[in-house]
Amino acid sequence: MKKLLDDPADAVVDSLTGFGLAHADVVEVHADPVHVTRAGGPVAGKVGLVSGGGSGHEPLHAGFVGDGMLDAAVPGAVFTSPTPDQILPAIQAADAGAGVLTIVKNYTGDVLNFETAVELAEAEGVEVASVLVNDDVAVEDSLYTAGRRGVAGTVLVEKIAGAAAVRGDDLAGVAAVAERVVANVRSMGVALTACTVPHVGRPSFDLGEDEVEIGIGIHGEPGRHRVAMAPAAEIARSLLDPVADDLGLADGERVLLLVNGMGGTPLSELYVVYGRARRLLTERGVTVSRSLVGNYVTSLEMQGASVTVLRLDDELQELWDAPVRTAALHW
Amino acid sequence: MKKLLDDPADAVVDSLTGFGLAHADVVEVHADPVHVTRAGGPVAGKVGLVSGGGSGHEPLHAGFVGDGMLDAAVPGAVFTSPTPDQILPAIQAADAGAGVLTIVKNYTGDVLNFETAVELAEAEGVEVASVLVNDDVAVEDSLYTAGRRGVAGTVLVEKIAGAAAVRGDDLAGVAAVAERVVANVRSMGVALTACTVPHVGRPSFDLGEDEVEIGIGIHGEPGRHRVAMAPAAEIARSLLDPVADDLGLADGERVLLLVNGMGGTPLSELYVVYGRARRLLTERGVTVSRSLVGNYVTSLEMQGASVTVLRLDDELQELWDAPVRTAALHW
Amino acid sequence: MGLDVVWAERWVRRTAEAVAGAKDELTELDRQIGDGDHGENLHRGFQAVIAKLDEPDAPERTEVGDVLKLVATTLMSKVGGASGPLYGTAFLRAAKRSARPEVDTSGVVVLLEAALEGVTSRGKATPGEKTMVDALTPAVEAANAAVEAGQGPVEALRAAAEAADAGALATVPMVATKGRASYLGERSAGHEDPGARSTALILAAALDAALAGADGE
Amino acid sequence: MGLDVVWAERWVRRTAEAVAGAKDELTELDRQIGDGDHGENLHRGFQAVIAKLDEPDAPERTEVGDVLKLVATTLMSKVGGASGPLYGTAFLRAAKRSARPEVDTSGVVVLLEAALEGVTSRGKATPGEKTMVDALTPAVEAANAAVEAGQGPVEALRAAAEAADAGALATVPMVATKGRASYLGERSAGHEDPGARSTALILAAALDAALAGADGE
Ligand SMILES: Nc1ncnc2c1ncn2[C@@H]1O[C@H](COP(=O)(O)OP(=O)(O)O)[C@@H](O)[C@H]1O
Ligand SMILES: Nc1ncnc2c1ncn2[C@@H]1O[C@H](COP(=O)(O)OP(=O)(O)O)[C@@H](O)[C@H]1O
Ligand SMILES: [Mg+2]
Ligand SMILES: [Mg+2]
Ligand SMILES: [Mg+2]
Ligand SMILES: [Mg+2]
Repeated sequence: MKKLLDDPADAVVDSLTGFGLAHADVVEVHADPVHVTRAGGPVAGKVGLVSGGGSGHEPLHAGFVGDGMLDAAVPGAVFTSPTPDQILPAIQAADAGAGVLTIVKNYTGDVLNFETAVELAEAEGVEVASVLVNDDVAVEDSLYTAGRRGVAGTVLVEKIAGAAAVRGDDLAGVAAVAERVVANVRSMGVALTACTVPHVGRPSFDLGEDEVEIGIGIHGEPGRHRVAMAPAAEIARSLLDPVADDLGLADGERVLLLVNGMGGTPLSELYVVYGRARRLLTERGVTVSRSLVGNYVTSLEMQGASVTVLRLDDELQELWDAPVRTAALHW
Repeated sequence: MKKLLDDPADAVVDSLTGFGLAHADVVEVHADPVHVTRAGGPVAGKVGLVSGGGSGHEPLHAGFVGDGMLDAAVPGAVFTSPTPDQILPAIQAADAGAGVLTIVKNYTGDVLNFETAVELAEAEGVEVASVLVNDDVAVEDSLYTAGRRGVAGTVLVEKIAGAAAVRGDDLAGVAAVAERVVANVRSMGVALTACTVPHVGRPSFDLGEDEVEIGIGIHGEPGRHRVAMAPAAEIARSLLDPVADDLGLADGERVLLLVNGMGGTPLSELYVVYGRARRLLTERGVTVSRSLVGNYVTSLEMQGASVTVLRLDDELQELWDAPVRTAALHW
Repeated sequence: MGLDVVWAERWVRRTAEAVAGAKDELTELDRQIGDGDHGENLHRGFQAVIAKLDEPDAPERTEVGDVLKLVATTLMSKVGGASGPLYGTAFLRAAKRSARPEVDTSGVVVLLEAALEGVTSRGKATPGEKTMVDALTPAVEAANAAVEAGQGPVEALRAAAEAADAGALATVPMVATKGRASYLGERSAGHEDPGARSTALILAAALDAALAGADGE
Repeated sequence: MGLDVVWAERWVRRTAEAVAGAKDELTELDRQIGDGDHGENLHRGFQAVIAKLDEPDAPERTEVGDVLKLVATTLMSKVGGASGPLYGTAFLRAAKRSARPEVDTSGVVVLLEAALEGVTSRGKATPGEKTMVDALTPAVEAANAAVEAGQGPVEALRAAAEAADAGALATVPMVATKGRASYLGERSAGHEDPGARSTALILAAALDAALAGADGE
């Protein structure tokens, strides 16, 4: 394992320290317990937005703290949910009296730790609503699993709910917008290589020289099935088709297409996948009216990508277009 | 080799096609000969800016085409300079009558091909000035080499010269600003892994499991020397010290610090290096007043990073802060 | 001999040692069907517990529940992941039901039952879903049987520890339907569940601590 | 037998074949001390040259220079990298000095001298800097010597090709001070320069083409 780190045990804190210094105009990084808040504190009257989860998915979530998106983020250890004692102060810091929406990716650990923190926050008098992101169609039968996982669609939920909060929606309204994004977003990913958790020191799973893992999660956990390496057009199809089918996309619909890198794949390859996925949508009569291509919800240095489609309507598109000023999304 | 590509021979064009579709509001991608221009064409009265070079460094250069930065970019084959027949139409497209500045990274291939194209453009009546970027201090003795290479500092030259052109500087003025950036910017990089050129199919050099290559270029070429893997703090020092020394940075000076990823390194590690490099600058009494952390000038999927320091004054900082609207830099 | 505060503290320290020793094994199990952090998660948690235990000016702990509550709150605030709140709640419920200086045979059953109830109330897993519940459920049953057979608290712990170990082993062929391993579907079969294994370790440490006490150690 | 347009076209086709066959070897050399694209660059260029040569409605080529000019402009516009403009300029200058139906012995020297001059005027390299100049310079000298010894054009080409091959081999111990390999400093020693090797290939193809013509092939 070769990584640009000092003590692997300090990887998360060292990285956050650098992040805080580089983006002092946008965020404030707190050390004990670890959490990140928007520079300047909560906006009076605005619903606060908090998200969090295991580290290793950078820029998620801390990179999305700032005007128009999150008010606070809570990074856990690598691939490990943060703890309630971290989440609670983040919720409190995000509260400006209008209540707080927590955006939680659907993993047992995240759900349980956020649940506990929300109970504590409510006991302290903060009004809290929660939305669970579960966009990963690789998890087929939620009856026999912990339910679909939250993956790259999370960034779309955070952006659009953030814009709704800025628009002045109340807590129920922001939560409703977030739920509408969740209902209309689906993702699926592929891994070309595994990733290595710093303090583990060896890859999180074993993948042959000519294999890829389809339906990969974002925690270095293996996916749905393993297939032989294939051209980008084929891989794009095996990601896009289940996503579009699950959404039930119909001729004439309009979507946002996100091709997300897992951290170790060059941008140039992501654009190849984007081009292929877009063509498949066009063939279905679906218009891609908004796009995002890059490393937004990653798995350390994993090579691979995911395809996310969000069904758009005028309101969601407008909220997507609304200004945002964070370390990782900025317009 | 596992890459998200179809025919490796089409990698550059396939990727540019996706890029053009994803960013149709900002760029136009031309197929024959391959070049990228700003959507909407040249701005009347503004000096045009053109850069280019081998592909494999995405988002450089096409990702920096747009308002406030480049008017056109010319991507060659992977790690291979573009040809004069590509560069010429890019220069012509960028010309709005006020002349064109070409920004060329100092590699024999780029220099020779741009030279030829500029001759042809001048023969067609376009006024052209050129600036050579050579920020890589890893190349120690330019007497015995082709001279220092152009690496990550290029993005700073393109941003700041772009802002000068928007401000309304004439060709000589824009060129002078660009030269001032070149004179005040230095970089040095490290590779943890080599990268694989798609049509070659094997890594561009061999690096042991516990070695890193210091002073790496951005073309998969080996660097200055090979050392044992070390903690981030040590690696940051071996990159920052030669950069700061070469710039002759003095106590009380103000700089922009760019920590650039080589493509395969997670953002979290770049922030660790950023934090370490920044501390070293602080110890020298140097203030970091602007920062950029991310994958801007890459080497395919190489793992590694480079540290770039630009000495700032009020004017350069103002030009850096000026609005920019490209696929990869946006504020 | 009773299971008192000294036993409880010794249990916690033995657990911390056992987890430190088995960290790589647990992580490897989690690497196979999860995300490879279970060993590190628990190790981080129990190191924090030991640090709390060793705090010089901590208030005197007089009841077994005092020790278990310290474990609970520390695991909840330091572990994260799924196992943090699950073990945290388990120890919290167990603490509430052991607010006395010493635990007798039926107290062992009450304690374990409370722990199981804590895990299932949070995690909603039932036996056979390939989780820590598959180690804890047989442990409760075995302890119960020991009580009914009129055995002492140490024997009840021994029965529980052995049953938990067997329960953990029995997770190998199971197909997970809760937790991260569930995403693997059929591919989760053939591997032991890391949480079930760590539960077995914790109960083995409880027995060790009791035996060490009985030996006058 | 003279070196005419048929020879020139045959030279170009043989070069394309030789480059295709040596693509991996050239790339491997460039991988050692450059960026691993020299084989691909030249292959792309000469494939484009062949496509141009084969264009059905191309104007008739009557002079050796016509063929060399086609090579020059195609390499310049298709190769990129350092070798594109360098070989492009070399062929362009050579074309200008061979604007006639047939090249005689001294014409071979003039052609090679012009090529060398083209490379050095653009690339500013002198012998010993570990570049294609180290293959081309001895080739010019050897051809010159053949002329002075009163030999024919094929012998001049043979001398040039052999000298270029020896010149390429002689780059192995050199420390590069031009081109990408110069960044390696001392570490560039011990590897043959890819551009010098490709120059030797091109001149060997020129000889082959002439011999094939002499055999009436
Ligand atoms: N719903 C659940 N109920 C009971 N135990 C569970 C549940 N989900 C997960 N677990 C247990 O948690 C263990 C994994 O813990 P850990 O690796 O620390 O957390 P994470 O899965 O968040 O990385 C699993 O092996 C399983 O025994
Ligand atoms: N200044 C120069 N003069 C002469 N030849 C040069 C010069 N620079 C490079 N070369 C030749 O070019 C070859 C490399 O060509 P190529 O790999 O195609 O281009 P690039 O270096 O741009 O990747 C070198 O092996 C060397 O022979
Ligand atoms: Mg985890
Ligand atoms: Mg090259
Ligand atoms: Mg785990
Ligand atoms: Mg090369």
